[in-house]
Amino acid sequence: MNLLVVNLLLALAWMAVNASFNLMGFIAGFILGHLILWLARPLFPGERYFRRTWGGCAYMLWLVKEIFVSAWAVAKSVIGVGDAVKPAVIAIPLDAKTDFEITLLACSITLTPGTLSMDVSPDRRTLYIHAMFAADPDTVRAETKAGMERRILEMLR
Amino acid sequence: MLTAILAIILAAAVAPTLNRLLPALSHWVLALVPLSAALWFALQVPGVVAGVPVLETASWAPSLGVALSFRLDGLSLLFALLICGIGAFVVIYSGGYLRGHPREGRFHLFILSFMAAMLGLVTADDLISLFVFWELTSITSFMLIGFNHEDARSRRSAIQALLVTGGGGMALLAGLVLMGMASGHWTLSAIAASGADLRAHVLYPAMLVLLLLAAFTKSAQVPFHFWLPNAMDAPTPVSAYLHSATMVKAGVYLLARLNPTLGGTEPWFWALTLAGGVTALWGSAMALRSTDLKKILAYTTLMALGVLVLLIGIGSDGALVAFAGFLLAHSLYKGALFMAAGSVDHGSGTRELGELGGLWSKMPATGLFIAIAALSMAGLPPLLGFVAKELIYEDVFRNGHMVALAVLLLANAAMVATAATLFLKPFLGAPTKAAGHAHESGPALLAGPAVLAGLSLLFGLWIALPQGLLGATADAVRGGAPQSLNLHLWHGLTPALGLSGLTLALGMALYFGLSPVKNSLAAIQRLTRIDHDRAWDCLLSLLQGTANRITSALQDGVLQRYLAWIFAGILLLLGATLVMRGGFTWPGIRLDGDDGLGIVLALLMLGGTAGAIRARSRMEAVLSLAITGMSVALFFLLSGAPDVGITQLMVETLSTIILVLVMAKLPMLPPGPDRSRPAKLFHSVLALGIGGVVTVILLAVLDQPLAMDLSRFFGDTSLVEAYGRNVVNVILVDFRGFDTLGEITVVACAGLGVFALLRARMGKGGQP
Amino acid sequence: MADLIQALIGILAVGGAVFCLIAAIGVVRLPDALTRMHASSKAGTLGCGLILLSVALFFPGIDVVARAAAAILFLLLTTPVSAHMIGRAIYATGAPLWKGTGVDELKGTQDDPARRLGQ
Amino acid sequence: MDSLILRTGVRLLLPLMLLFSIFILWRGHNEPGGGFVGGLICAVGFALHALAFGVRAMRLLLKVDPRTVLGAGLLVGILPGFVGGLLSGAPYMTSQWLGAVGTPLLFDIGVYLVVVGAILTMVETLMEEGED
Amino acid sequence: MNAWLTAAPILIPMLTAALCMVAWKHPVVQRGLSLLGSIALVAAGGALLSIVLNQGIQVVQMGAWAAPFGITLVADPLSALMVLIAAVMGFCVALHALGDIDPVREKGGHHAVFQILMTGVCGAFVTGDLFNLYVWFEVMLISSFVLLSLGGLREQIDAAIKYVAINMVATACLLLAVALLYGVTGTLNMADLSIRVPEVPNQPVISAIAVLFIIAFGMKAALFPFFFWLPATYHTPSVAVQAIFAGLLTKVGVYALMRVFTLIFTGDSGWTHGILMVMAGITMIVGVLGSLAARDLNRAWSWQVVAHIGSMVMGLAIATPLALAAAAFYMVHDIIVKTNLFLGAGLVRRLAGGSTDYARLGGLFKTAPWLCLLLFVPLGSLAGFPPLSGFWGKLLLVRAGLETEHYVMVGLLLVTGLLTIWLVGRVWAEMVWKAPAEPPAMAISTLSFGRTYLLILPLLLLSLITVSIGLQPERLLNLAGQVGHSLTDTSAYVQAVLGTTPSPQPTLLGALETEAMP
Amino acid sequence: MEVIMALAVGGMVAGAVYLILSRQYLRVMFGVILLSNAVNVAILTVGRLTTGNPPLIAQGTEVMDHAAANPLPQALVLTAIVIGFSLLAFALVLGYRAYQEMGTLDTSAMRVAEPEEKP
Amino acid sequence: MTVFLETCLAVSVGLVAIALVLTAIRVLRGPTEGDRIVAIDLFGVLAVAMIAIFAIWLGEQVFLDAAIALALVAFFGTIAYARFVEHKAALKAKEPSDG
Ligand code: NA
Ligand code: NA
Repeated sequence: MNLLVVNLLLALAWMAVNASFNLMGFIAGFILGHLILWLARPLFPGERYFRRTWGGCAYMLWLVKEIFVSAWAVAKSVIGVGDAVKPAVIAIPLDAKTDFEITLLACSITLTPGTLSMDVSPDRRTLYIHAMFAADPDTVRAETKAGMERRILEMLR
Repeated sequence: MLTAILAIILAAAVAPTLNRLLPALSHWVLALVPLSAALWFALQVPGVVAGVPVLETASWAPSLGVALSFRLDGLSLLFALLICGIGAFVVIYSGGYLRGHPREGRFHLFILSFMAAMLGLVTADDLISLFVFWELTSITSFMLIGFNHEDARSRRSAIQALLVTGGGGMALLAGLVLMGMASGHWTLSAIAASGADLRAHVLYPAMLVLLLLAAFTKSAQVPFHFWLPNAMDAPTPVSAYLHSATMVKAGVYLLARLNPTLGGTEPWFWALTLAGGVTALWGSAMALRSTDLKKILAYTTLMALGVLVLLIGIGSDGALVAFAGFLLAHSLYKGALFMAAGSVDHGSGTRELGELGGLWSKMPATGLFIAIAALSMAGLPPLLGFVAKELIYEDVFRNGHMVALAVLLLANAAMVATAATLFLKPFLGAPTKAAGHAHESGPALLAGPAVLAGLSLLFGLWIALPQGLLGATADAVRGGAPQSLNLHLWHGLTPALGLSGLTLALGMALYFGLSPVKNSLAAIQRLTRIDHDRAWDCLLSLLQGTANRITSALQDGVLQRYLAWIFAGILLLLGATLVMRGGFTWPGIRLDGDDGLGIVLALLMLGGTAGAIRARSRMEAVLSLAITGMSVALFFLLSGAPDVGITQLMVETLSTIILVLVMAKLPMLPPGPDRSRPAKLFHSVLALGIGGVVTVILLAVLDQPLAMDLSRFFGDTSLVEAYGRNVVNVILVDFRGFDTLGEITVVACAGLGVFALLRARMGKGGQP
Repeated sequence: MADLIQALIGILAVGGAVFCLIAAIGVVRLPDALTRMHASSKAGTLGCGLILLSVALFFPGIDVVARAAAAILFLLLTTPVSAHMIGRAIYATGAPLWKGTGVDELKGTQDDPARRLGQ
Repeated sequence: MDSLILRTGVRLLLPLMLLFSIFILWRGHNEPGGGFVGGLICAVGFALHALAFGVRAMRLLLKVDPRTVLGAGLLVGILPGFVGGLLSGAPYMTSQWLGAVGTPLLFDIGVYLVVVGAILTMVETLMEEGED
Repeated sequence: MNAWLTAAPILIPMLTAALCMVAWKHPVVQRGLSLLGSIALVAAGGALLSIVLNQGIQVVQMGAWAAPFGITLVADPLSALMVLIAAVMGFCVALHALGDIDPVREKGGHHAVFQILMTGVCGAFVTGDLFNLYVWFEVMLISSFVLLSLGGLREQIDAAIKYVAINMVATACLLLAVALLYGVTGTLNMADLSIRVPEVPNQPVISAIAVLFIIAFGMKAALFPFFFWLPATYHTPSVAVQAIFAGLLTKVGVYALMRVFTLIFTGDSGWTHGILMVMAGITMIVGVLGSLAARDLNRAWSWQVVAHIGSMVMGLAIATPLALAAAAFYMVHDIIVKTNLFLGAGLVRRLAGGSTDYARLGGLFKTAPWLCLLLFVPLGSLAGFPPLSGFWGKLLLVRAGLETEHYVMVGLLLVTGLLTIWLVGRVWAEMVWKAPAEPPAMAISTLSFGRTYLLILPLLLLSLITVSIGLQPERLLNLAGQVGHSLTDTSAYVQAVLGTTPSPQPTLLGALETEAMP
Repeated sequence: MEVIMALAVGGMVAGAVYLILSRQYLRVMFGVILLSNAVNVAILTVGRLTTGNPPLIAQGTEVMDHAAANPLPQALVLTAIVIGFSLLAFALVLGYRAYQEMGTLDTSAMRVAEPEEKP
Repeated sequence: MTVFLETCLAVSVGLVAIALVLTAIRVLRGPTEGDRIVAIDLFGVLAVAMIAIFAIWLGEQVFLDAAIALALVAFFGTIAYARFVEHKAALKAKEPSDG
């Protein structure tokens, strides 16, 4: 993570030389710094900073999109024009291992369409979710594992 | 005089120690103090008789106009002599009477204290000093009556006496203060000078009633007479001293003292003669009925007090001279009789007439003194009692108070019979078992009766000796210029002498026909059955019952009702104020654009409130309250109070957390309604009423202009002088930082308190 | 440009408010607590987030943006956590789910909160 | 309260909250905030930690007894008021400034500590009560 | 220096409390601190009173912010007198606590909380700011909550429930009253209020606010119908706490009433003082009847506290200089006597093995004659026996009442006095005279020598004060007279607070900082 | 706005009084919470209300805008809130202790300190 | 501030206010404790939204701090409620096994 510090320093330096201590200055400095570091990436072998940042950004964007989608779905079902509400409590076996992975997964599930994390089993192998449109629980299970969990694990590992 | 009082107090203070050091001698030593005081007072006689009162003043509470001022005129001097003189013998007597008693020292402490108080009372010129000494006599007599305090009856009698005389004391205080204020003077002598103004004062009746109440309770006049016989539970020296010679005469003294100021009016005359007459009759009748020596003496005391009051009420010159004479005569013979009766009790072990007889051979000295004193009481020559009685008859007859005369005749006849009873049967009657082991008492017990009986005889024979003082006394009571007096034991064949003869005959008839008389008396009493003791108990238990009922109705241990009282009080007071004072103004609704949101927030607050009321479970209530709380926070923010808003949110949450932590350990709310239907109605009325009243006041307040100078000052100086841009914070830490200091003290204390609640617990049963 | 940003701010605010309202309607209309939670967690978060975004755009200065971002971050972090807590609690109370609920793969297993709490 | 998700969440949140509380305390003199709100946020953070990880864990994290914090806070609140008096005989609580640091700020720190100490004392004893 | 002396009654106990809290693990240190702090407070109180008497009203502006803006502390004769008497009570009770308090309560923070209570009491006496008064009332309140429940005995907790519930309502009333008054005048400084209140256009609303103050302070002072919390609680906590509660807490409410209804609300006195009068009368009677109904010594004394609150408020309601002086005198007397009575009852309980049911006590004359002598003083003073302090108070009140033709009130006062005499006589007869029913469970001599003296010394001290006031009342009468005059003519007070506007004092650091700040 | 708030305060006070008159200690406490909220609103209201405009001195100016909200009542409310919270916290824990000692939270059944007199 | 923005803000305030009222209704009506907690949680979030709108509407960025603070502590409140409900459920679950 020390590359993040370097990146932030670069951003600060940019702001300093431009005397633009505002958001735009910071964003510009950060992006510029990041580009520079990316260009210099052979200097840092084995560093996962870039994959993480890019992955993180991608994940964030995806998540935001999913939030929109899910809010929209909720909106429709609230007004009564969406899919028929067919809730179910579904167990999802976990590949995620660390606290952070599991938590991130659980949070993401909650924020995305139709699903809500309810509990993690004490042995941390199963995540129980509540799904709103679960005419077929297996589909939900598969989609969650393939979509959400895969992305998180890709980003974090 | 102050010296004398202080000396006696000092003697009282050292009495317990002295008694421990010199158990056999202490009473003789202690008696020297009142004896010397009596001597000093005796030395004042010529001057006082010559019309020059002795004055003394010491500063006490000048800002209230209260001084320790004393004035010795004839009346005071006569009383002072009796107090110190009889007092000295009572001290000696009690030393003998209580020999070996574990609390003898304490007894002397009390009786000497009482003596000092009594002395102060009769010599005080300052109204407040008079009251102080008056109350002190009540307290010390409480201690003395309750001296045998393991005995429940003693305790009861002591409290009874305390209450009756204490009630009189309250009246006295009010009466004296009224008198002082009405006259503008705070000394008796000065007030006496403005007596005419007082008698015309609009508050005269009030003063009269109050002061008579004080005097009648103290002097046991009907209907306040009942405590006196009960007070005889006290040791005999106490009876001899307090209940014959001194304390009960304090009321008489007060009346005599006030005679020049308040006397001479119709109400005065009627009140005193009526009370005095009835008391005299009552006392006589009861004396005849009694069989306990001390009880008999107590009732004759009542009779004497009644006569004294009656004489003051009549108030003519002669009556007042008679008053002085009878006062002296009674004190001497009654003191002697009480002490001698104690001696009989001491020697024979009983005071019951039925168990006494034939003591003459065993207790000749006691018998002799009783005989002399009884003769004086019966009013036979050549004793002082005779002179006094003659004086009374003479004046009453001359003034034509025929009813009074009849009363006096009856009363005196009863005295004759009683006197006979006291002496004849116990000493000359057939010997009884008690007489078998009877023995004569020692010098300590006999000194008092001897001297007092002797004085009764001496003064009777040599009436010129006390004549000057008696005249001065009468002058003082009359309040006029001194009048010359010429008394004789034998004053010729007068109507008074005839009346005396009649009295004697009647008395003898009473004595010899005793049992029929007694029976008829009993019958009369049954007809007018007033058991005063029972009545007293009823009165007290009525009072106690009232106290219990009111208290348990108010303070019934139920928080809900306490709060209902409180809210009812709030509603009543505020509501009455709004109704009676008016002032409600409606500020007028000026709705603007932001008010829509205000209305929504207000609705949310009220919705939360309603939810909390309606809630079936605590969770429901808490969450409803959370709505109110957050809406309030939003309102704060909307009103431009970010600090307050944030704090409200924080506190709201923290309260929730603590609530939840606590609630997790508590049971669920019980099902069913929280209160009964009527309670619901009543509480709703209270709630809506208070809410309404608060709104009304708030609206009226909001309609007033508000001065903003404080806030403007804060706004102007916050940055420039206190270096902060957040004015609210600067107020909190600087302008009004002292408030915040108190506030954090509260917070700290609450933290400590919660800790203490949960951790500092004593075990069950009160011990750690 | 300024007007455009202002328009954007306005649209974001209204959009956020609309989602807020939808969340509220959902909470009122959906059949049981768990389904209502879907509405509140998703639409509520989105609505609030959008409004915070509009604030960030409205005020100049990095500190405001930072604070708005922090607020959004908190929101994204806390909403799922609290949803998880509430969901688990609801389930633990053993309150019956909506009658339309399909399978329940948690009920009666070793992991059933209601069962775990009883131990 | 064995919730993995909550614990992870709190682990992320607590430092942020503490930071935020100091921030609020520091700038309270010029913008909304101050010792009280700051202290509350700090206390809420620790209380949250206690809720997720248990009281003992919180106590380990805090390192000092909350009651000591309480007393110290009160003392810190009281003492700055004397500075003016000691220097020039001015009345109690007369503020003294040295640059941007003044006795009112010290006082505010006292407020902060008292709030933290008091609330944590309450939370700690209450939660331990439950564990018995 | 005088400025610091005026603030000292607050700062000394507060600092003591803070130090006690820091040293919360070391009871011995706390004891020392408590004693030292109490002594210092007495010294400060004495010095303050003498300065006030010699140099006039003392005023200090906290933080050097001029009067209506900052918080003003004012020591006028009444305040200074109350501070001194409170300090003396604090000292006596602290002393008693050293001998009496058990380790559990000590560990629970008794000394610290006690000092906080003293802070609140003294703060309420010297503050010249209405909201600040509220704050000190709260300080008093929370510390009394803690002290009341400290030890956690069942009856303590029960009592605390009632105390807390009622007093929280009282607190809200007070706060509302202060807020409303601010809402019409825009100020909180009491001297400033006395100028602005008469200028408010809508005077009836002032009356309503005044009545709200009667309610709020009436609850603190335990006036009818707001007194219920008092008899429900005062008999439950430790002896030291009972004593200080009985001595001081309600009197602060009376003080506040006296302050507010002489300085601020004098415009509609026919109505407001009439209400006070009626409440005072009923309070006296109900209080004394309650004391007669009680079988427990402590409960009887609690009711007596209520009864005599009525007497003081009667003085206030009459509101002549003499009546106010009477109220002040009576208050001083009552504080001493009530403290003493509860301390005495505590000792009796020790002797009698845990019971204070006076019908079951007895034989004190035999077991502890000296104690009886000591107890006689407060008992006699309570009953108003001359020449003890209570007598002078009663005399003053009677005079004040009769002068203003309040005959009914004087009658009630005297009836109350008589019934009190009954109570005292009864207690004396049962407790002192009656033969002991059972052998006393614990004689005082079983305590260590030092502890015995710690228990007796305060009793002796207080009795001596009572006797010396009784025998030499002039000094206190004079002082009470000054109080009466200063309360009826408040111009000196207002002048002292608002008259001179002190210029901000240049300070060493202040000179440095002017450039440094933005 | 002031009139609205005066009415709201009245309503809250009424509700508080009703709750305080309950026999259940916790309800009493709920009433106390409401009451202190009501009084706090009242304090701010009697200081007269503005919309927004907090009493802060903007950068670049030396004195507060005179149209800003009245700062003094705000400071008072802050103090009152904190004090109210402290009292409440204590009172709540006291309730817990009462339940522990007496096994009930029904105040009319709490008769330890003032036991029922035997008739 | 443009008229459009002002209108938007007014509309937003109105919508969020309605949302608050609706959510409050759910809090009050329940019926289960879970429903109430869900609703109060949303109420907190809506309050954050409202405060944020205030910030723009009243032009005071300081409100943002209030929003942050609320976001943080409202979360805590919800956790506490949830914990309480679980606790009660646990008590209930234990009872039968005891008896
Ligand atoms: Na602040
Ligand atoms: Na200052």
